Amino acid sequence: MIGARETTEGGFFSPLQNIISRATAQRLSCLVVPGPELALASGLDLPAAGLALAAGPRQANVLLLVLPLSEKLLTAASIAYAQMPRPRMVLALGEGTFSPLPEADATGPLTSEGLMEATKKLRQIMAEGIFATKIDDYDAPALQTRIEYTCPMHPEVVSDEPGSCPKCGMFLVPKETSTTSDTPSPHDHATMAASRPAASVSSAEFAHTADDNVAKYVCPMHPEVTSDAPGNCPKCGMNLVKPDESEGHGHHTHSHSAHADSEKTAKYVCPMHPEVTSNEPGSCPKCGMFLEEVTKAGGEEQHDHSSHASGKEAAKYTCPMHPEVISDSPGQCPKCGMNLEQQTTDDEHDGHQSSGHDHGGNALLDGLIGLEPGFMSMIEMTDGTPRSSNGLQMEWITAPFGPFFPGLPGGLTLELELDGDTVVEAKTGSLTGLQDPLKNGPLAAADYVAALGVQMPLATIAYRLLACRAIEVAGNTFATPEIKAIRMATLARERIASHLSWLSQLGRQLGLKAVEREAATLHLLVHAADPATIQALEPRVKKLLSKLRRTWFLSRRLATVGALPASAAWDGPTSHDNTAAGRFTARLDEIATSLNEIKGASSLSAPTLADIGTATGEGHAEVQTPRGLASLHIKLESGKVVSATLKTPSMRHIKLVNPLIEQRELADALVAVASLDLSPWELNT
Amino acid sequence: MSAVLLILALTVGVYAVAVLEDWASHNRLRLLGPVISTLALLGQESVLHRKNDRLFFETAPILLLVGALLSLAIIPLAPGLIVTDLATGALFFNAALAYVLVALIMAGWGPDGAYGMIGGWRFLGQLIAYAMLVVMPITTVAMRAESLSTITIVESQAQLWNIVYQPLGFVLFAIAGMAMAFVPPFDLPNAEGELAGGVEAEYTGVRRMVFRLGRMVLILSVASATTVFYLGGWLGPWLPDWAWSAIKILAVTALMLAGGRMLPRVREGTLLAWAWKLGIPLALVNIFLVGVLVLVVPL
Amino acid sequence: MSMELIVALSMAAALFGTGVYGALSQTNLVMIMMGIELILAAALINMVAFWRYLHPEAMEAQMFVLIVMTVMAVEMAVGFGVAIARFRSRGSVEMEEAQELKG
Amino acid sequence: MSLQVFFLLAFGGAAVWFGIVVFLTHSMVRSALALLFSQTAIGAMFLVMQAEFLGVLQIMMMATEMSIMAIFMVMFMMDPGGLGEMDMKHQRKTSLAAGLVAFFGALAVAVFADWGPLATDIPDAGEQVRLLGFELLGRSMLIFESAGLTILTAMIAATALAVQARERGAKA
Repeated sequence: MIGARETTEGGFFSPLQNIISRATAQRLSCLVVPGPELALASGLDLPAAGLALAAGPRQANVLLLVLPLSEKLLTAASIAYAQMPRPRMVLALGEGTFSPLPEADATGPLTSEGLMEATKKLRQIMAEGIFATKIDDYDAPALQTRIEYTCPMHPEVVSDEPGSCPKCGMFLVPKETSTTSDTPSPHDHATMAASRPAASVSSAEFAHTADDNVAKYVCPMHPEVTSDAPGNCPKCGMNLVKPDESEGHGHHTHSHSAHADSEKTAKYVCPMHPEVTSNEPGSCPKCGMFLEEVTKAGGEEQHDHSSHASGKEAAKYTCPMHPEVISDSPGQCPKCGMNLEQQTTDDEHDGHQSSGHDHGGNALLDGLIGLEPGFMSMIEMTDGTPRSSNGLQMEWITAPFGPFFPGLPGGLTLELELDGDTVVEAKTGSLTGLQDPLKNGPLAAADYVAALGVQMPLATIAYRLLACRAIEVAGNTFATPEIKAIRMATLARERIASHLSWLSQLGRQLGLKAVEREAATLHLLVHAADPATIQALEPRVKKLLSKLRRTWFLSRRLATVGALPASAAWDGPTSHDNTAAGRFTARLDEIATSLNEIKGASSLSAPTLADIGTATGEGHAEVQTPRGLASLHIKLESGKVVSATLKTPSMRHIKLVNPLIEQRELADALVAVASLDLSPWELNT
Repeated sequence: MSAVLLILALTVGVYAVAVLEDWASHNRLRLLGPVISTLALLGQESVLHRKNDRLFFETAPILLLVGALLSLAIIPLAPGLIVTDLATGALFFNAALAYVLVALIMAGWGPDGAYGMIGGWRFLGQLIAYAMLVVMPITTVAMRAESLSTITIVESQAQLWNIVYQPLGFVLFAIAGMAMAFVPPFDLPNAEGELAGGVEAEYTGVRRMVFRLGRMVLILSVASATTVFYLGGWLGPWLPDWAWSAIKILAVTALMLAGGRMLPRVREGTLLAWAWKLGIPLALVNIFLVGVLVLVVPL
Repeated sequence: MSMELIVALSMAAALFGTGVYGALSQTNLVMIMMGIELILAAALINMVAFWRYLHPEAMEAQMFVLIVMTVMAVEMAVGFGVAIARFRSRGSVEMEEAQELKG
Repeated sequence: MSLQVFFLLAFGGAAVWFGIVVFLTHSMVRSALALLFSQTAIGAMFLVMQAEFLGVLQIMMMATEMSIMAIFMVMFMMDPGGLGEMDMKHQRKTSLAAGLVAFFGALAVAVFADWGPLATDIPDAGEQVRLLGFELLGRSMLIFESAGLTILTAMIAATALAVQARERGAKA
């Protein structure tokens, strides 16, 4: 067994280990890839096989693969597998490869019997021993990590080496990133350079310049720290910078270069004793305060204390209450008697050498003087960062919800930017999705129908029907009314199954365990049943529906969530009430009406294409799938599909995610996303 | 002797709660379930998240367990069958369970995962909602008993159980107690569908077992407290004292666990709104009513 | 010999010293509040110790402890209120950046 | 050395140690929780000194109070998992000196003052609760009520301070 735990040969505990092995075999909990709804759609009865659904990889010991899977999903699955605690196993059902994952412990066909057999085998393997003397380590390309250093406050600062953040001086924190990450961070280049405060001087450059001048190395954060040799600042650990050299580095247009510029003409003054000036940084002999650097530009705002030290010619004094009162000398306002305040005529406020970094024109900071050098300003740190709706910047987290998140469709990635418990922004995507069946050239019409059906495992019948209709229109052949009736009834059955699966998912999300179970069971019974069976099941389905309608607090819980704007492109199940509650009741209603639609049908079967011969032409068709209106435009050439344009409801609906969940509480946001019933299979990857 | 009995009672009680919890979430009564689950967790690897606050991560499950166990110390199963009869018992119950919050915050913070952290902080919000509703009904119970000692509180109900004497307090306390033990629908910190396990998300193996154990003890403790404060503790005809205690405690546990699965999880904002706009005024009314009753109808 | 009392009082003294150091050395408003909490806690120990070892019959001492606990809670509430207001308007609760409050 | 002295030393030592940790650790959450455990140890000292009600009350109140402190720390400092290594101290020498002076001053008083004989006769816990109740609702009722009123005022004032400006109608 690949994922076994390590043990020593025939240890003292081996009888206990046997018992533990057998117990573990009784407690299989699985993480379904891509998601439980696909297992349901494939007719896998997990509870019957004794498999519990795990909340996340950490709680799973079986990775159940419903094949075939897209490459991206497999990559995500390999990460999930690595997170699973040992003993862990892979169970692959269906056909397809799953290369980054280890060899499957059990395989089988994608049927309930296949699952039963495979689970039995898993249990046997588990019971025989979850302990092995030699275990293999699992490795996958997605797990290769590279250590990066990033600033906890400024995530855009990324560096390959430890050091300090050039923006705030905090120590960079090691962070692991995947080497396979296909989206290199857009700010990589810029920040890499920036994160190495002028100190990224190569040793060659050192050799070249070292003897030119009396080299002084200064800490970019603590101007008072100077040294004759390169090294780290004793206060903050940053690399010391050679002031002159930093000029050469084009990237550091922020504080450092300004700093270096001023170095030449710099004077250092004590903020308390203007008469103390020095050409070098240091502390005041009178009071011990750090000398502050004064330049022409910066001197002016050091009003009360150091304004006399340098250029005050442009200074004006004005009354804070009466801006029209302007004077050349300090004094009182003739109107209100308040002390006049100095007005700087210079816009470049780079006078705060003490704090050593650029303020980006933060007016709040100007006027704060006497900050200790090296003091890390919170105002600066929070300046420019996004503001929360409540005005407080709590820890912002970006958390992935998906691709295998309980309560959301598997394969759908939802990356939420969270501000406390509030969603600020969402990024959605799909790890599985539309592939053009025609990418290898034209397909025979019947093959196209089959291919489209396979691509949409969550709504096979609807999309088969869509393809059939479009091709029939193109071929100018039409199905007989009987076939049409069967098709509609079959679509109705799929709608019931799809909505039941959605209900099960909603039950899982909201913690309604009974609903989750019952809806899943009914789905399994309905999804491939004949009309008579469905007729027999009708009371049970109706009972679930009325129970759901009566569940106290459920519709109230949903009513406040997911209100769509009137203009929204929503064409899924809907009622007069355009909230999650409305969509919920609409789905319940659709189940009830669909049950009636099936009543008249003689038999149900997946739509097959009428014979169109070698027709040529164009056809357009629309089908109301369980998730909304799908349309297909198709071009036929002598009986073969040469091009097709498919529009699925999820493509439109996914655009609603962001407006629905912004500034909502996390719990509400997830319910809102679930209420849209997105199918990742219908999305472009 | 009584020490042995108490440990035995605790073991049986926790086991029963575990069976009941399994029943509530899987709808199957598996008597051997907890044993098998425990063994399976023993065999599981205890994964340590790579970037963690290890001190918090390791301490949290233990703190949860210790807090819950301490709160059980003041629960009398029968006269004389109590760990310690503190003069401040009812207050001590609250003090010990306040550390559940600390444990959950530590558990959420420790592993440096988003789900856990949100879960931990959420429980702080939940505490703001339930804390007053736990303390204020206990106040009225103590008012009637004229004592904070749990033994005296049970004895004060000899003639009439508090559930009849102050039904409003009972309802408030039971709901707040469920929120305190974070059973559904108040399972905000470890919600499966919302946070993929929340504070429990990163725990595996033995640590997870301790965490689950702490949770079971916590549920048992809240159920026992409900019994002691409102259902007359060991009082009852025919059966021996301890049997009445056991029956009542398990019945309360079963009701709490079963009630939860009928309802969708409450969202935090709603919970706070209910607690402060409805719960606390009601609790104040309850204090006033019971105050009048105690003076007028000395029962 | 009043060993118990001296031990309790010296523990309180150590906490008091720690609190004073913290309240003076920290730049963050919340951390300063932590220092003040420690100072008040030291006062609490003293009060309980005096009650227990010198005047156990005087329940006013215990009542006084309750009042100090109230003060601690009030201090927290008001402190956080101020902190939130400052954070909203200035984006910082650092004392270094609150110099406009200087007279 | 009596048992009481031993436990006072043990819990007192823990309280002081955690109190120091508050200002040593770099993680905000650790700071707040260290303060919590310091306060808990103080509660335990109360229990050792047979003030049961106060001890339990202290232990209960501080758990909540300090957890709230932790969340505020995270809110204001955006603590990145305690890895920030931020330096948040100033006037180190002065503060250290002040702290030491305070400590030795208080210590000197504690050691050299003449405390007289220690009381041995303590009302038991139940009696204490009863007496405290009579004290609070009898002679000291006014003080007690004003404490309650103070805390109510503080709650309202803090909320008013914390409510956003636009809700007060003045969006500056």
